[in-house]
Amino acid sequence: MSDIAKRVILTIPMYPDMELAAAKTASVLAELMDFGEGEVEEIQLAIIETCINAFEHSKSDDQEIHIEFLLMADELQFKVTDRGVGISPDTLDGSRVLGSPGMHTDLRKRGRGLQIIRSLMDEVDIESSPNGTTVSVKKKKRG
Amino acid sequence: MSDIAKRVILTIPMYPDMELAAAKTASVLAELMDFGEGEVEEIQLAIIETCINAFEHSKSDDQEIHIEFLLMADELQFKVTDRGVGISPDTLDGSRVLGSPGMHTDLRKRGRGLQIIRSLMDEVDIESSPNGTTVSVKKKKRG
Amino acid sequence: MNKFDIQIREDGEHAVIETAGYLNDALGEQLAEKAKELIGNGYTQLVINLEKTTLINSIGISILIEIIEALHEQEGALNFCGLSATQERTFRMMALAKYAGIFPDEESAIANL
Amino acid sequence: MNKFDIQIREDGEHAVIETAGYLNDALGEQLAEKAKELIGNGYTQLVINLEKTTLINSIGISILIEIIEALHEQEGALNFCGLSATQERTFRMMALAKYAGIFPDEESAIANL
Ligand SMILES: Nc1ncnc2c1ncn2[C@@H]1O[C@H](COP(=O)(O)OP(=O)(O)O)[C@@H](O)[C@H]1O
Ligand SMILES: Nc1ncnc2c1ncn2[C@@H]1O[C@H](COP(=O)(O)OP(=O)(O)O)[C@@H](O)[C@H]1O
Repeated sequence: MSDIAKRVILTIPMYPDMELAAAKTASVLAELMDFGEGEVEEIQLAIIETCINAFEHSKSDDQEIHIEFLLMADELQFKVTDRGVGISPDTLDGSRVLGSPGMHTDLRKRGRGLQIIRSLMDEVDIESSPNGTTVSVKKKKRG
Repeated sequence: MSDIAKRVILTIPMYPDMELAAAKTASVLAELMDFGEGEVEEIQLAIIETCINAFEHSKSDDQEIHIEFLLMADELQFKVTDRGVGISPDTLDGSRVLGSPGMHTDLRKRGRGLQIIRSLMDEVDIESSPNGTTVSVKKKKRG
Repeated sequence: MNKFDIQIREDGEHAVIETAGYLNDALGEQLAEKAKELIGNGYTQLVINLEKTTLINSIGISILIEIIEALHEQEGALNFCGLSATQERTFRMMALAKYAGIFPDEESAIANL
Repeated sequence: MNKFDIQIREDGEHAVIETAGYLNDALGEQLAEKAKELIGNGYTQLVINLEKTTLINSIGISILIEIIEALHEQEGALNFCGLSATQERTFRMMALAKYAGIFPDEESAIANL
């Protein structure tokens, strides 16, 4: 992969399983960049969670998700944008508790998407306003 | 898949193997539409040839390929657009013979991309001008 | 994509559920239904084999948590096998590993029920 | 993507070349080089096994044509095996099937050289 960043742009509708189109595109790009097999899976999971969040929570009118991939020499960046209602501040700062606790209180059923994304990626940045949400992610190549 | 057409838009740079990103995106969409395995392969090949043609021949300044997929109830459509120099009329109408004949004259090495695309897809429409080329393709679901 | 690819193997004492493909809400609901059926038939010792499951999203994970809880209500147990390294890490992070076993293959998952 | 996945199996009389992944210009050139080496070493009876080759583009096909022509110049022969139905149709359309054999498996491809 050359030093100049390569840009790939993808727009998908908010429709069941469309997140797989985003995940597969991401996986091809990550493979082209010689990411390892485990990292490719991590990238796919992160993008799936970002897309599912937009499907489930954004309530956007255009029902579209815009994804921009930037392929750098040593990292893959992607930004996932919806034009929906945004994330409420108390959710973003973690002060609102999500999901009702089940039998085992540490087995929370909801509020896990962002946690997964953060744990799998190197940098996660969320910009959200009543006009929409952009989740920006960086995944560095190991080694 | 519902009756309303779903639209997926992909922009890739003209860079080796990026056609695979387009092919994989297409394959996920075709699988979501329940195309058969062989048809999914045909769709991938057609999109690869269209992208390679743009890489090789378009000489576009922006070095980008724009792909629009439309998922209909019974067919997948895609349009592949570059902003390059266009296809010369004598190439388009088939009057210019491409490639030098080898030992076996029916084994032509070049001028095969469009033939492959046409043979694999149900409808292929090419619009070309000195401002660029758009190849529009339709693949119907069998059965 | 999802042909609801679920295989069940029962052998009197325990049952194995194997899923294939993308474990999302749709496949997850099918999986939960099968698990409920098995629990209804008296199977409280279950193995879920995820060998052929390429991707699991967070909705799939919540459904797995529901199955764990349903089994615990019956004093049963669940072991997983066939997880990728990334899936195993995610299961540990989400505390699933505290309430269900994780084993490399079906044999050891069954043996350790 | 392409780790230049090429395997060679020689056995005195003939040689089998097996490619894996996406047969494009890059992998095709590696394949052509291996074929030239084999021809240089006196192998004029070749089998190309495409079982693990998921996609072949038109540049890959032109390189296969070059290999067929190089073999014919030595009065040699080439058989293919492991093609998908779509690959076989494309090979027939491109007239490759007139100058090289197409067989379902490596065994029959070797037997029919
Ligand atoms: N794109 C989005 N648009 C609006 N709200 C969002 C978006 N993404 C996340 N949220 C909000 O953030 C919360 C936390 O998201 P997440 O951690 O993925 O958990 P979950 O989706 O399981 O609730 C969601 O419940 C939702 O309220
Ligand atoms: N996107 C394009 N931009 C400019 N010229 C093109 C484009 N696609 C095809 N062509 C022209 O049409 C010819 C035929 O294309 P094709 O059948 O794919 O054969 P090949 O690419 O093997 O030459 C090419 O040689 C080229 O001159």
